[in-house]
Amino acid sequence: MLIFEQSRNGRVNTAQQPAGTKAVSDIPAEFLRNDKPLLPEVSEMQAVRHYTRLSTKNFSIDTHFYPLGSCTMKYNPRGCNSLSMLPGFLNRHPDSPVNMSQGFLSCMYDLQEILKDVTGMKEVSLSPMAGAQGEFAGVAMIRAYHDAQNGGKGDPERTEILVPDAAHGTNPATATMCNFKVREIPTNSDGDVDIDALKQAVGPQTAGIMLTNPSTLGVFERKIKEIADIVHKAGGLLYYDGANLNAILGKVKPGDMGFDVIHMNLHKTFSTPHGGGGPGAGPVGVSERLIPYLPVPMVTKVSDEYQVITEKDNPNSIGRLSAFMGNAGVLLRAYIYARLLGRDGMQRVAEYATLNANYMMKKLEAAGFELAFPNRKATHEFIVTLKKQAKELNVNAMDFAKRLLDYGFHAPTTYFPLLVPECFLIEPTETEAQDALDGFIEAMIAIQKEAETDAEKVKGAPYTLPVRRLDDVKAAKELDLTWKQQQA
Amino acid sequence: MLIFEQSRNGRVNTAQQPAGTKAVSDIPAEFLRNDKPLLPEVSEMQAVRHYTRLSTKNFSIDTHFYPLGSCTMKYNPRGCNSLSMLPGFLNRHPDSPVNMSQGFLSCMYDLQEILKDVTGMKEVSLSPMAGAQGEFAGVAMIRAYHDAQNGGKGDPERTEILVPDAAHGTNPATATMCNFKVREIPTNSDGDVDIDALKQAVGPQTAGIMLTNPSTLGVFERKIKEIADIVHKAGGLLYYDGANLNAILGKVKPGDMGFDVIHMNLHKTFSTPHGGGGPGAGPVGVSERLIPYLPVPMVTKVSDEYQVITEKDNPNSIGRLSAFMGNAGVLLRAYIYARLLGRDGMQRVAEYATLNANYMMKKLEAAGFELAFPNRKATHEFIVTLKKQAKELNVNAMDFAKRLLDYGFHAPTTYFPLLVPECFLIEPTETEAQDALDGFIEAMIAIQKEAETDAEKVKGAPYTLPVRRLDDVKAAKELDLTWKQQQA
Amino acid sequence: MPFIPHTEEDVKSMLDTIGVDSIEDLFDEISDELRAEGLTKVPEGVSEMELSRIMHERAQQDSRTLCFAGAGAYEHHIPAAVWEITTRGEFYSAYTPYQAEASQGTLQLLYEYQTMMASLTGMDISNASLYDGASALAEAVLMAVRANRKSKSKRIFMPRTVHPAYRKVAHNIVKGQGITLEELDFDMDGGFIDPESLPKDPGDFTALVIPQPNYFGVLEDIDALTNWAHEHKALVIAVVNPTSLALLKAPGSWGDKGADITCGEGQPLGAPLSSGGPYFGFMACRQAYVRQMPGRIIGRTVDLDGKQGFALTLQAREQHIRRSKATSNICTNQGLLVTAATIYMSLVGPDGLSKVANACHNNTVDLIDKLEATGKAKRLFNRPLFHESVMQFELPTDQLMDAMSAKRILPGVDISEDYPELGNVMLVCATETKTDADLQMYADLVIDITKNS
Amino acid sequence: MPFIPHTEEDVKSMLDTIGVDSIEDLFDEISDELRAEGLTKVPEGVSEMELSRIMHERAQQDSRTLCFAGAGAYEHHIPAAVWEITTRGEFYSAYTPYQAEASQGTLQLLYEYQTMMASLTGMDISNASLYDGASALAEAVLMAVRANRKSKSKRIFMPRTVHPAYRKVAHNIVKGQGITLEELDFDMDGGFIDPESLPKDPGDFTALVIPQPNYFGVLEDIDALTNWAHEHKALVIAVVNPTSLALLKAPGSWGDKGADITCGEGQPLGAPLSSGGPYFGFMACRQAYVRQMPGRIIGRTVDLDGKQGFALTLQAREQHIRRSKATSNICTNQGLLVTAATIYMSLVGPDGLSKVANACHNNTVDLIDKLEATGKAKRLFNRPLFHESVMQFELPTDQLMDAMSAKRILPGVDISEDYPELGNVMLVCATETKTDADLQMYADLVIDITKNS
Ligand SMILES: Cc1ncc(COP(=O)(O)O)c(C=O)c1O
Ligand SMILES: Cc1ncc(COP(=O)(O)O)c(C=O)c1O
Repeated sequence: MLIFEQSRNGRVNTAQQPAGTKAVSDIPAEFLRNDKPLLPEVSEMQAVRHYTRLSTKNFSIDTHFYPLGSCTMKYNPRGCNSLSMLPGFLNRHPDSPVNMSQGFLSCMYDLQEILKDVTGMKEVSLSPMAGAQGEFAGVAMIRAYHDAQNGGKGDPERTEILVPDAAHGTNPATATMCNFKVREIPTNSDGDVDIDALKQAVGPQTAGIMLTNPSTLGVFERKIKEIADIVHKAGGLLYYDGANLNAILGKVKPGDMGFDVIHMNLHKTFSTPHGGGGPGAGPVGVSERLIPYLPVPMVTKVSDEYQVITEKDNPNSIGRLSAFMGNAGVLLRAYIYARLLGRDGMQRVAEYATLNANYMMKKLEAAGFELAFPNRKATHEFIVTLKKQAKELNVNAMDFAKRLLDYGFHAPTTYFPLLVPECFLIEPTETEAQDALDGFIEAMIAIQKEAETDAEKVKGAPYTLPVRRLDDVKAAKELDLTWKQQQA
Repeated sequence: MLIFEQSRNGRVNTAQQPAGTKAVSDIPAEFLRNDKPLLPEVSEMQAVRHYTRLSTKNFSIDTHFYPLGSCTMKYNPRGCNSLSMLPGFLNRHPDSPVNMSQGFLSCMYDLQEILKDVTGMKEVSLSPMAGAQGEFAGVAMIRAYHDAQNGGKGDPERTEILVPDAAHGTNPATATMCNFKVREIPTNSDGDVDIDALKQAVGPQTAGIMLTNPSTLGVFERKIKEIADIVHKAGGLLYYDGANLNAILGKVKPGDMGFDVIHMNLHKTFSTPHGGGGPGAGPVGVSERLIPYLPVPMVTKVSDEYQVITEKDNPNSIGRLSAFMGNAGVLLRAYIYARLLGRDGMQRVAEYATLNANYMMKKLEAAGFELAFPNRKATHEFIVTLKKQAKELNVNAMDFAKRLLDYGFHAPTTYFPLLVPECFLIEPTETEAQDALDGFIEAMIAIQKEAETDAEKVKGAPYTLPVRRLDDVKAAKELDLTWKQQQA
Repeated sequence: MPFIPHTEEDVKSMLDTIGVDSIEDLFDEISDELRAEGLTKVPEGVSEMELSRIMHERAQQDSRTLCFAGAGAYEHHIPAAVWEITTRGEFYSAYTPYQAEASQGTLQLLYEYQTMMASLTGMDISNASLYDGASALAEAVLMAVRANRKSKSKRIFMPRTVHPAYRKVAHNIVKGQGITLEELDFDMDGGFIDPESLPKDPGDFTALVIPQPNYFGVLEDIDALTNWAHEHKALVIAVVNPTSLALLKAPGSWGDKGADITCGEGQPLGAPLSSGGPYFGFMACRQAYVRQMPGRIIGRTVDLDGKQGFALTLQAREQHIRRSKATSNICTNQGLLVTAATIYMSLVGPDGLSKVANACHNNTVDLIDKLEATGKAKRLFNRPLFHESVMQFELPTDQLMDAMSAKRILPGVDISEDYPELGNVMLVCATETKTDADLQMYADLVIDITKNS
Repeated sequence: MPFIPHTEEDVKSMLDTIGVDSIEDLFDEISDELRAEGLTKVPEGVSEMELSRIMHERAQQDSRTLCFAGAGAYEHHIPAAVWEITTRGEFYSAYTPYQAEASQGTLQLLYEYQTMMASLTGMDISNASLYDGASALAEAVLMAVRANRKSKSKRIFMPRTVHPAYRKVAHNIVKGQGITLEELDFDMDGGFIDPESLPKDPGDFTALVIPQPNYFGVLEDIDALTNWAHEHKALVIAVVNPTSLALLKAPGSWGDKGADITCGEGQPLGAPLSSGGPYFGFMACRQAYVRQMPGRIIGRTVDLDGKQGFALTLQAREQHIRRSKATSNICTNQGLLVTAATIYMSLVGPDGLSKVANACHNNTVDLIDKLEATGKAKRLFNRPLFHESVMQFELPTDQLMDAMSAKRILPGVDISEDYPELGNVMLVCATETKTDADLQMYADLVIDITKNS
């Protein structure tokens, strides 16, 4: 039942209204609204009950193993939530002067320092509000860099960004937003970038390349140094998409691989909650030459006082990308998480995420599942391809995914990266225990048996969730995007 | 799966341990433990996931209509929780001196004043930790009062407490704890106390009578003044069991009915949460003559400073019943609730609780259900008897109760009061909307149909819960009260 | 180990299964030269207890303030239920609802949110959130360029009464695509875009941005502005405060045809001030432009049994399908804030939101009166306003700010850097959270401070 | 209307259904003379927003303290997860699990709790909670009288080293039933019950209460005391601190046969100090006494399909079945606190609880050393202790208390009223939450205050 269907005209929840409010008298009628907006008229209990019950219709980390590849669905420590929601943090207005802000600013400053250390970059700006905005900032900096070449005359020929075919959709989409052309570079059969193709692709038109390493194929790009050389020699810059940083946290620093600019997804590697879709945070880090272009605001420390750096201080900055300082509350959570882990804990993240992935990979392989890259080590994730099942049993990756839900497991990422057919990108993360991994593997084996003996059962899944399989085609064709009163 | 079954030897959750702890060196070995207690060894995420999932196996007010008669399962405002858990309240040590306690003590003082007003009693002590402890305090005060009669020589003949047969089990159990004999008074067919029987029962042995009004039969005791006269004339005192205060909050004051002592269940009338069984709070209020006996501590105000009254100040007190000040956090929640309601809101509680109950009663009657007291108005609750169904269809109150769960409703109180056969004591409370009441009634009608056409279906319920009907007999016969390692 | 459940035995058995000797062996595809030396600036890990103490101390430093600042971030009462439910693990720790069947909670909530926002803005449809108000405006500009196919100029008229940070962000985001934001200046008496001042012959332009209320709190002449834009075949992008919409005309009703795209900052709907984020940007538009909309959109559909259910829809607009041709690069959005906003709107209802809007406005008007009564401050603009006002003080604003902030009072936002022509001014706001005593204290302090300076 | 969902139309239609004209008519069975005139001392209702401000101000008055008090209520770190999960609506707003099938969450949790407490105390079984430690001791005394059928005297030996409030509560609750609590005095050097001092020929008695650690923090000679009681056919009631049990010998292992009943205050397991409550009393005992146990007990059983499930069991002991013959009148207990405790114990685990116990103890020993080093204070008793100690100060304790509390430091609990013979003493405790700097500050202040007085 929708909340609107519980609404009754004239029901008011006085405990949540300011008392004794007079109607405004000084705004002329021409500016005023004269219909009642369609907000629910329910009691506090009805709202609480409705949204409490809705919440239970979700899978989540707090309730289920959620091995969604490339998304790093790991435990979000509850302490990060409660400490970031202390009243002093929640009530600080973004325009508070520095003398009312030292607590918050000190956390931001410390976080910048931590992220510099972890990434091996020279300077960090925290402001981008998600990975994709971090990418935007990064590519905008690449553009700003090229525009500043030749004594400020710029390098207008550099119109292309290279992107491996395994890249996340945000990479080409970002390049487009920054008005670059996108050229795809193929992947070889071992999951590495095809170096010959890269060599052919680079040239004076190359502004840069966007790479994830480990790539979204679940393998580490071994020729990264060579790639860096090729691109740098051609005058391009290297962008590191940090979505998979969890795999190498504290073990390998992107700065050491030759990257010029990097974004991090704090909602992945630094375990801020995914919140049913967001918010995230996508800080960017840069090498020396890109420092002037970093987005503002940033935080600096001047003789024991924390201060904010703005456009005034950094005139070459690509500027601000949010009204204030980005997703400050998310940054606080990441800072708290980083402090809880500490330097040793960070390295362990990479180690145990990798251990879990390789363990699952080996066990699934032993159970007869086909790996996309059987000759490679897994990083923090790996790919199983179900193309044999699709062909021979007519049970595809989507069917497996839906059936897994019945077994109490969230499905891995399906059909991404696009180049692997019937693909399952599986990322267990370091916070899952061996039992959970084993449970998932057993479910996969059980579904495989079902697929062999009763394919229809798998194709009809799920059966035990609040709804059965949904009709996406109808959703897109007969658009129903808002509830209408008369439907009641 | 039990939490122990997820435990692995040697797993430690370091984020929740004090760092760098040295083993103690100054306690001799003879005092030390040398086995490891059976606490789970799980990660923080495993614990969070386990208990989050367990929680979803409960019905609760926040998820379901829960018309448990005599329990007043109404909405527990979330604001009461968050404001009572402000750090200043949570961190106050119970032995803090008054100069570090004015905030907390002022709330307690104000709550005492509010409860005095609401009950019409002369003085209130907040300390009892639940209704039953309030009863204990009340009956102990009755004893103390009689013991003080005759110039301190006491009235040792007064050995009996009268209790209507509809009384809650805690009433007779309490009388016993205070070393009184319990004599039951029958109820007449209209649900009132049988006055003739009462007259015969009272005498010089009567210490007092314990009454709920409205009674647990869901009707208001109309002859309450006459009862008070009879008992008072016999030298006994009147105890008011305030479990049903919700029905008359702000409309009728127990003090005006002639009661000498009363307890309130703040977890009912004042909507503090039931918490899966507790905590509650059972403040007691008294008429003039019992003031000296009130349990300590209490809070008083001396020229703008709030102070604590202890045994020293009140030497005739029955003393303290808890180590500190009772369930302080529950008292805070009740105070917050009282402030949110205010004086008008309190009266509305009684009005709308009564409206809801009478509405349900009429509709169920119209649907063919038999009322226990068809000639009476409902108070905040009422009784349906399913004896016809039990006899004719072999479907009893328990079967209806279990089947209701499948329909998404918590069952009403069943088989209490004991004197009504196959009894459903239904208390909707004022916080439920008409739709919820209608939904429940429709479910009852549907189950009735099922009972008529497919009795086995009803008798086999529930079907949609985490477990089907449980074997209580086995539970009591083959006691399994703790998990044992080897069962793993 | 914090948050890692493995025992030594587990590790051993897992390594055996993999067939390697040590965890280090799993990294052997990474050349040695790339292996980090270790972390030096990351502090040693601490327990939750130790960190709790540190964070309490830091939070304490910024706390116990009385806030009269608005300027795009408003302190409203947030019912306790909002965040108690929003932070339930099932909302808090879920991801984007890719597996619709396992995400009906989030999906239904978002569908309800879309309905509420569409109605509040008077638009046909709403998306499921963007990052914040400023970036939402940038996306709205990009969307307008896609949607107004007839216009080729990529010129957007951008009043200077739009939040300065929004203008900057919009510029920073759209400039790469050859879009120009042309400023419209405001009337110095009214603090609004005087319709009379609009170019009579503006040439081809793609869209006009209209803020309501504008950055100064002043109400724009929305009907005239909207009609002007539509007469010139340009689209209208409304930038609005959602609280105000309980009181003010919805963009869908502006002028003769209504605005085409509405966007804004969702923060007032249940998000705490929180140093500026996370908030959420909202965006709503006419049905005709739905395929140009950036961000997630949820649709209602049916399952195999014909039962109602909800799913992400029109994904072909999005980066994970359309890649370099997507309507936006946005992926992660601000879902949790939308969860809070939806619960907030359900708890306050239409009546409550209207009361909040009225109370904020009345408080601000009272504050203006009290400040003017001091003789040390005056209201700058003479036009009707909503819940915020530019005040001119006798004292230099930096002096006022220093003296007030030393008393933990934030007297407003100093906007003289962005609008030097206005002189010594402060943007001041008193929401429904302020009492008469608070307002009086502010006024009294202004007298004191001015005297003692 | 706060928390009432009825619209005027609803009311009308409901009254129609009932067949009365007004809500007042529903009260017509109540005679007019009983109808209240109205409420006069109850304030007018306020909104959550207004009340929030009031409560914040009041809470603020008592906040930011540094606490060195114990004496039955201990400040421990509570992992954030504990109360975030405990206050989930499904735990928070459910009632006693009468409908087992609809309460498996609470019931399984309680079964797990019983297992943990039984193991921690070394007993066979545990109930699902009593009100608090003091009333649990009273119930233990009543239970001992029921359980020890051979003893007719109803005499209980109660050391004066038991918490004074516990002794008072036990007395107040059991005295009606003709039970006498006979005090045993303590050794002035050791602060413990010297086994040598026990009556050689005590006569018939029902039980001996043994606190460990005792109120002074001192460790009792549990083995000797236990054996002495058993030799005289009396039962042993242990009163213990649950944190200490991670370190100290479990009551089940005391002496040759172990204690018979164990009870105590559960607060250290995840309950905040919270002015003294809600906490919870725990009680565990040997299997043989299970039918004498007060309070709820959960058992594991199976459902119709043979699947494991949990239910209240042995209800025939309880008031709702047995009425005047019940083992206790308790009905509502402290379920939510047990929920918190169970989650707490799962989060810290056996290793964590042991670390907490060790850290508290070490901190207290450090504090004692630092205080003694000032020369202005000395430790009173010479026996081994656990995490708490009686300190004798040069200054009168009330002076110390005033001076320290003015600085928001609670230096301990002044116990001179309950133990006048000990002189100028304070019971002092430093849990794992205290840092070295905190301890040093305490010591430094003692020097300062003593000097300046
Ligand atoms: C490889 C990769 N790059 C970029 C992104 C985009 O990050 P965000 O969703 O935070 O915008 C993602 C997110 O899923 C990703 O997996
Ligand atoms: C009528 C009645 N009296 C007394 C009690 C006992 O109150 P408590 O459970 O708070 O001890 C109850 C509780 O259910 C009750 O319904």
